[in-house]
Amino acid sequence: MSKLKQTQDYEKTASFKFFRWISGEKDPYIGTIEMQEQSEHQVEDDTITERMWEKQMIIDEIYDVDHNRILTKFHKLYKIAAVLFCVALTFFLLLTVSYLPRTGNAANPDNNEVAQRYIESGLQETGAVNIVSGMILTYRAFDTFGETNALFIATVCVMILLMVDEKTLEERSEARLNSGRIKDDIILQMTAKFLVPFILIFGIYVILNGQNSPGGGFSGGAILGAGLILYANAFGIKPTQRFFNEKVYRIAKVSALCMYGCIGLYYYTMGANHLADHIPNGIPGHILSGGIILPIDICVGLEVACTMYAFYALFKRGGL
Amino acid sequence: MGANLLCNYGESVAMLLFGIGFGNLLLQSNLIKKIIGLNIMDTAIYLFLAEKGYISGRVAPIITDGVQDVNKYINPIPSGLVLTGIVVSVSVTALMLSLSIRLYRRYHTLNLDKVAMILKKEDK
Amino acid sequence: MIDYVLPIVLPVICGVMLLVLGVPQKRSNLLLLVSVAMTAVLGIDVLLLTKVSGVRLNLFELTHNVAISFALDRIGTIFYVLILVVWCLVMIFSFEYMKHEQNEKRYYGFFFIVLGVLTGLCFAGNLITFYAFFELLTLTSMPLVLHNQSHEAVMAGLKYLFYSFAGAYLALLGLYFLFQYGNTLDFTAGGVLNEQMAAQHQPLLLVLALLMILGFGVKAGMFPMHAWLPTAHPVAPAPASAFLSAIIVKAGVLALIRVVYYIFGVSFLRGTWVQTTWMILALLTVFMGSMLAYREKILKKRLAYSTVSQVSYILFGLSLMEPVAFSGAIYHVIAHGLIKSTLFLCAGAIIYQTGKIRVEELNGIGKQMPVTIWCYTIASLGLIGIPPTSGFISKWYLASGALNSGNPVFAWLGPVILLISALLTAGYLLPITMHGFFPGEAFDYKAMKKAEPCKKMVIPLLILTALSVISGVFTSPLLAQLQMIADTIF
Amino acid sequence: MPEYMLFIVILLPMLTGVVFPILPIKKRSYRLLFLEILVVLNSVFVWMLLLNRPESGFTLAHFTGDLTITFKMDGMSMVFAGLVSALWPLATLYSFEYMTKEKRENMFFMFYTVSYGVTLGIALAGNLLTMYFFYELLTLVTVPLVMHTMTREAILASRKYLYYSIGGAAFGFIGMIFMIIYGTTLDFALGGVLDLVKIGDRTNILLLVYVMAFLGFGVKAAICPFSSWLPQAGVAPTPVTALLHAVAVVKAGAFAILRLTYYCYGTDFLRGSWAQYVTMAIAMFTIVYGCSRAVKETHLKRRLAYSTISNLSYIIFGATIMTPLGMVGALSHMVFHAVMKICSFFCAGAIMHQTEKHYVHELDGLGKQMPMIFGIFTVSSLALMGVPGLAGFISKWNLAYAAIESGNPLAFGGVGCLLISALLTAIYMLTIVVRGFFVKSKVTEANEKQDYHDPNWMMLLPLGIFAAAIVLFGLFSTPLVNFLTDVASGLY
Amino acid sequence: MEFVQNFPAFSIMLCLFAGIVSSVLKKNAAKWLNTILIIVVGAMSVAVLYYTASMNTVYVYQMGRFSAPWGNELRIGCLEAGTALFFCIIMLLSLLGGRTHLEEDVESSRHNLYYVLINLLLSSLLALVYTNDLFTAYVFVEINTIAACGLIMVRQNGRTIEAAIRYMIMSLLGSGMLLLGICMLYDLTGHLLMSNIHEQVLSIVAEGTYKVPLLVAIAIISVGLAIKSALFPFHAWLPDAYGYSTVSSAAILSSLVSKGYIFLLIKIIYRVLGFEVFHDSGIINVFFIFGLCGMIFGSFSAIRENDIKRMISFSSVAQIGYIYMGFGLGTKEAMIASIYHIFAHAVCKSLLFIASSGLTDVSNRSRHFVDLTGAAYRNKIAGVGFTVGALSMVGIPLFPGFISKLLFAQASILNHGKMLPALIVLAISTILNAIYFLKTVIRIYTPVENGRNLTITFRQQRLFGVTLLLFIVFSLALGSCSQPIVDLIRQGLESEIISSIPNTIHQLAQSLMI
Repeated sequence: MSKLKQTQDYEKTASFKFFRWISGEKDPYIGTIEMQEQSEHQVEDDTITERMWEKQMIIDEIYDVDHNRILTKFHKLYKIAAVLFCVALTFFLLLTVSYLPRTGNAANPDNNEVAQRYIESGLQETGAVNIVSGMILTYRAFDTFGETNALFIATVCVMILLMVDEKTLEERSEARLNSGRIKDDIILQMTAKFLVPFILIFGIYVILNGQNSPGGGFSGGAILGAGLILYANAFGIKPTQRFFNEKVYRIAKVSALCMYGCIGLYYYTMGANHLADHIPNGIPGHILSGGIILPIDICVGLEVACTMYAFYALFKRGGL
Repeated sequence: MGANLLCNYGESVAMLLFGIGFGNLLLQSNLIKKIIGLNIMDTAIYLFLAEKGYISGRVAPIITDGVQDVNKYINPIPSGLVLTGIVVSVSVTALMLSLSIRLYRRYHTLNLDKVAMILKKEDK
Repeated sequence: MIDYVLPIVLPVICGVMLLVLGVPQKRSNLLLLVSVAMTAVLGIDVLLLTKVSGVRLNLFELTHNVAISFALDRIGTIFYVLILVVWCLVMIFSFEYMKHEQNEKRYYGFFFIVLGVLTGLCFAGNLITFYAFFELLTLTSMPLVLHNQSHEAVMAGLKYLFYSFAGAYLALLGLYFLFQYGNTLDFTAGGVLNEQMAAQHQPLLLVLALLMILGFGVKAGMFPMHAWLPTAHPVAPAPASAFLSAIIVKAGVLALIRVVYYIFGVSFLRGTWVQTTWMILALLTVFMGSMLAYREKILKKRLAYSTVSQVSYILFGLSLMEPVAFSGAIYHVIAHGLIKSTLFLCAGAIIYQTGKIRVEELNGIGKQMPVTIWCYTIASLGLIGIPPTSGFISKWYLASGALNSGNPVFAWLGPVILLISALLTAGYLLPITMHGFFPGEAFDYKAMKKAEPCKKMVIPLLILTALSVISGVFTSPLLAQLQMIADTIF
Repeated sequence: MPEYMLFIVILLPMLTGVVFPILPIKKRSYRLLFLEILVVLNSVFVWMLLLNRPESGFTLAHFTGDLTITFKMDGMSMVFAGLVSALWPLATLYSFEYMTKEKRENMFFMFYTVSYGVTLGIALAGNLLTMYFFYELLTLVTVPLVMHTMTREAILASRKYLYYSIGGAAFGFIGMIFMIIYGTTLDFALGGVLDLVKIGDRTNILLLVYVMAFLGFGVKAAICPFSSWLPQAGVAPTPVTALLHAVAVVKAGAFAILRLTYYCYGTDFLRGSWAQYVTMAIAMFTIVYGCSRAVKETHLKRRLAYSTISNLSYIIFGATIMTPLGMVGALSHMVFHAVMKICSFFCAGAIMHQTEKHYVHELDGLGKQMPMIFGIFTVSSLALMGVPGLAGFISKWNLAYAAIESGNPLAFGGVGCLLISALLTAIYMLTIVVRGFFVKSKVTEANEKQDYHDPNWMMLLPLGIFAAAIVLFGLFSTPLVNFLTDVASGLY
Repeated sequence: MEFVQNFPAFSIMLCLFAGIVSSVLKKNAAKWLNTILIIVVGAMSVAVLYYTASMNTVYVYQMGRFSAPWGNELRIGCLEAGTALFFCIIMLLSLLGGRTHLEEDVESSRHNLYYVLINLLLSSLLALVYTNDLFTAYVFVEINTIAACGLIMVRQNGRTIEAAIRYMIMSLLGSGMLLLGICMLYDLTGHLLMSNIHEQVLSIVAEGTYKVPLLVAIAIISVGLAIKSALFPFHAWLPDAYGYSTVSSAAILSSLVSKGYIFLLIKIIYRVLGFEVFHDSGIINVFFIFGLCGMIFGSFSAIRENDIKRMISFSSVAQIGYIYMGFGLGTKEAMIASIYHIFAHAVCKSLLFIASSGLTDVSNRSRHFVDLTGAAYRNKIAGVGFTVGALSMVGIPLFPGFISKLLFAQASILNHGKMLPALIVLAISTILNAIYFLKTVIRIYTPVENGRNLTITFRQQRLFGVTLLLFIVFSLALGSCSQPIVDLIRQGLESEIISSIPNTIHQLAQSLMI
């Protein structure tokens, strides 16, 4: 058959190979192991370049924000998931509501001995006519101290964020004056002159009557703060700083909080160790009554007022 | 669904509000709107608490003419909780607002997605 | 102890000495040294051979029940004598021949070592010892193959190495199992298989038997793995290739004898499909080898192919498992040993003198070197099987053995193929003689000059030729020996 | 010997290693002398321990619960500790010469000596937790050795080594946890400590976990899917490759598998289960895989590393036979392969050290110039092939004997794998030998003939000792094998 | 009533006082005040710990004259005391370690405010640990959140502002849900004190009324706290927040703040709902799955990161996944493992943050791996610290990470259903940890030729070095002698589970009424 075929393609045929093997000319060895020199071991470099390239690809994909298909897709997905989550949440909450005890039903589990005791013996135990403030300032005084601190720490954070040092502060106020955006608004000033005293007095009243009537430290403090803010709005910062500058602010705040803390600590320890605390409850209904409630209310009022005003001042011009 | 969905319409509304606020907080890309959503959420919870505290036909827990009868006053505890909650949310809101002021000063936008993109560009 | 160990160790020591020591650079001194060592070795061997007793010697244990033990029986003796004869003659021949090869020292050294290993092979008393020497044989004979370090020589050497090792490991597999299923591994006529084990695992054992036959068959150039032989033998220096295809191939034969007749036992194998397969393979090889040789143009390679076919004669004889055929096979071992070494040495002489390797160049060679070609002719006649040479006797016995083996097919198929192959043998050997002596008109006699090789080369040739004839004429003592062996194993 | 010596021999090398860099001695030779003396001293201690070994264990510390760090010397500990302590001083001696051409040898010797202690810790561990502890530690102390040259390739290799080992250990960890829960105790006891009552019907889970742990520990023993770290780790200096990645580390993996199989789960529980078949199949495949990769590989050390892969799986194959004989086979191959492979690696190292040649096709004709090295290399490669009369034959014999004796059909196939790999071993080892001795070197013909020569005694002495050991073990292995048989039958 | 028992209340109040006072102090004064405060509080916690552990008691401390269920209460056991002590130590070390960076990152006029934040944070953590009242817990959670936000944005660049906003948004979502859940619980039970709620919950479950609301309440509370402690799907805010804030903030945030929430969650699980109730609700499966996902996902994103700090932050995600997986396994052993892991992770993570800061210092402030090459040679102690932390994260024996891995695995085996996934994920995440941490270790120990970067020796940074040493010693101690700690945790949990507080409280109440 080799006649018919060309030699080279005859050499390709299986029969030829078989014959070579039979006649022992086929060498399984030549060229298969390392009789011809082989190239050096290069796989490392390839993998390295490979990996580098991939990493570059990844980085590009991530940081190519302008037309990044994946990012946009992710945003869509995120939105859909969020909507679904919200809907599901609402649904479950409504479901829950439908299983909750009826509103306004006196037999609900939350109208239990606790509320009963607050109402029935609250007056004797705290001397507060306003059961709520009695509750939050004596029964659950620790929570209230905590929330006062929350307020405090919030102001601290705001100060960290917005407080600017004196020099820039001056410049800013100068700039604002020259720009003349604040012109003396006569109406505002008159009303303020007329209103502010009443507001302050009312705030003080609310604070002092916290144990007898609706209100208390927080609401009263808010009113005081509102008064201060109104004044500052009307007459600008400078006049305000005459009686309420950073120094005063610090002193008032810190002293108020410290006093609150001291009272609280004293109260807790005494109570915890079953020792009699020598704070008279007074006659319910009088100003000087309610044991620790009154002083705490005052502290809280100061604190809240300072905070309110501080928020305003910081937001407005980054300094008191 | 249980029986009380309609009797507790107050709570239901509260929950709807909560959902709305939650959604705002999640979905709005504008920071201020997020904060508003946050406030809606908190308010919803106060509403819920208030509803929980209410007992039909009773008055606020301030002892008038010395009557200390359980059946006269509503449950004082939720009111106290609401008070606390309000204060906390005030502080948080203030913090968020100041943060957004700083963010705006830094990037001149309140849109968080834009901010994220700007940051990524900075990285690159 | 001494009479077993010394013949093995002494040549090895000589060889190692030759390899390691910085022996004289001058060639004559080297030859002197070698010849002295050779005579010493031969003397001692012969001396010990006379007084060797068939007792078994357990030298030491490699590990549990794996002993190195020696025992020399008749068949071993026959092989041993053959080896000694051929070895020393080939050595003498190569004194002259190796002039035009470098690195003689290594050549002689390994030649000695190979002798030692072969001795161990013949003395081996159990299969493990035998296997050990078998592997050593492969390792130590490889340097002879790749002696001239040309690329194809190295290739051929490696090929030889790996084929042999593949075979050896096939055998080793069987060895592992036999260690488990046999009573012992000592060679005992009639087999060592443990009866009920054998009964249980008969199929497994048969497969193993086939594997071992194939494995050891590699050395004997049996069909599936014969391919190393035509590659390895031609590239070696002529004396080396003579020794390779005369003796070292026979190591495989010895191995097969040991395995089949002394480990498995005839009674276990006879009539099984293993035997049939083996026969088929053997016959196939016979036919194929001669065909290949017939179409081969290079002389040494042609001789190598003929080795393939001739050794398979022996294997066929063995595979019949029948006394007459057995003695025929052993006889053919001797005959082929002598004849094939003669032929290769002739080829070597031709190459050495004229440098011609291809057959068609050899016109009128008989005029140039008549003695050599006469030896060649006689040897070829022997290989073809013309009386009165030894080849005739062996083939006769083989054929008759085949005929009176009860086997329906091979009883006639065997002889027929042997006949055809004999014709082919004539076809590929005799043309050299014819063209050598009768070059025809084209041949110009003036250019021709005498190129008879020197004594050192001619004498071994003559001796070998004479031996092959003699062994064909005076057959009775040898046949008696073979008869005795056959009685023990059948 | 008192029990605390068990801990001393572990601590001493660690301290030595830590002290070595801050040693006040300036002169190199003195420093090395100091190091060598301490290492030899430690080995002497170990051998004293072997000769009269403390019966009871030594508890060092308590982890949570009843998990303790305990050292005990039982049969396997004796084998491994003896092996390691015999090889280490020689390897150290060798590395003195080798490191003359490397930088930062203080760090090298520090970690090298520390890992001696850690390996002994693995050997002498009395319970699974201790072994796991030292197992992890071994990874950590050997990583700096792998990345010693600080080339990028070395760093990549060490990373890979690290990931593989830690990951493997993580899976071994699972096995340990199961022993804590389902075993009566964590201490090693021949025949296993499983509490069959606790297991109840969860046998399959337990087998699955066994396979996981097998694979996990097998990572260090370079079984097939997880073997690619070993050839890469060959970038380390040769003493490291030879001693750690041919003996200590990889053998630690095999050792751990043996412990897990014979001393924790127990062969009675595993034998005949699907887990045995799976593991054995993995081992068999690795045997063939490693060899065939070695045939393809042309870098000398990497080729040896591949051959290590396949030889380690011999050991594991012996372990998966799960009969006492199988353990004998595994242990004997552990010992013998250690000697053979460290010998061949040191030869390769010597060649690289003398000639800067790394690839097989550069070795043509070097055998003439450094006959000693190549002669010893020939011995070791013949032994690796399993030529009778050399050590390799014995261990293979034991393995095959055990496999056939177990009557497990898959094990029969395993014997076949052994032989295939033996053939391939012949191919890839003898090629080197033939090249060294019989092939004419093209280089030397082409340009002027550099004269290389055998290295000095510091390298030759260990090599000679190893070669002698190979031959000796090959010829007279009976006492050792008897000892191993006793170990496997729980006499120690 | 021994005097010791007052210490928890004292410590909380002290922290608040210190915070208030520091707002008007100068920088250094505030610093020293803070340091002293932390030490004092730690000493107090030691005393309390000794007391409770030796007496093996759990006692209730009523804040004020009115006992439960009318007034606030603290509830102190050895676990709480131990946790408080631990928090103090970590906080002190983190502050010391990060002090130099604080000088640079925060402008000096705000330092005292920073310490205000720190003090209040500590107080809120203590309150979270000690309190026995859900609503107090909520208030202090808010303080905690605000303080954490402050810690993030105190270093004022755009990054941190943005991170703070993200953090605030997520955690406000969380606290909103928490508050809602608390309100619902109150509505169902009529109590705010944990022990009373527990009683009521048990009775509710017994009666079978209010199944759905109870379940939803549990779900909302858990999800809220999970969001705040950055469980896997809600971790988007974490890497920026931790990665870009100043070092000590990062350390404190990662090791304390999130842990405070988790601790609160544990309290709720054990004392408000009762372990069985929690276990029966399907929440634990959710925790389990999210925990596993977190373990894997966190590690993967850490591998992809090439900024060292962000990498460490992502690994926090993974570690928190471990903790939640422990919850999800729902056995007591798993819970112990989780608590132990809280400790272990806290130590190692803060160690890692501080060490990495040391490394970046010597790589001219670049946090990319490429520049970190060889940093361990330029700043040795930092390199060693980082290595120790990394090894512990990978879970090498002798380090705390190993012990927690061990505990987790042991616990997971006892839970037949979740055993295999837990174990396999444990193993895989070990590998992943190994990949990114040890890669970094190798990187920092790879010598680099050009010596352009400055080198810092131990002398130039005594404080830093000593802190790192302390950290290392601490973590080694935690890892090597973990037995007492585990015993402590178990004792604490046991006493929590079997303690019959309500009766005692009622007796107290009776005694007070009369």
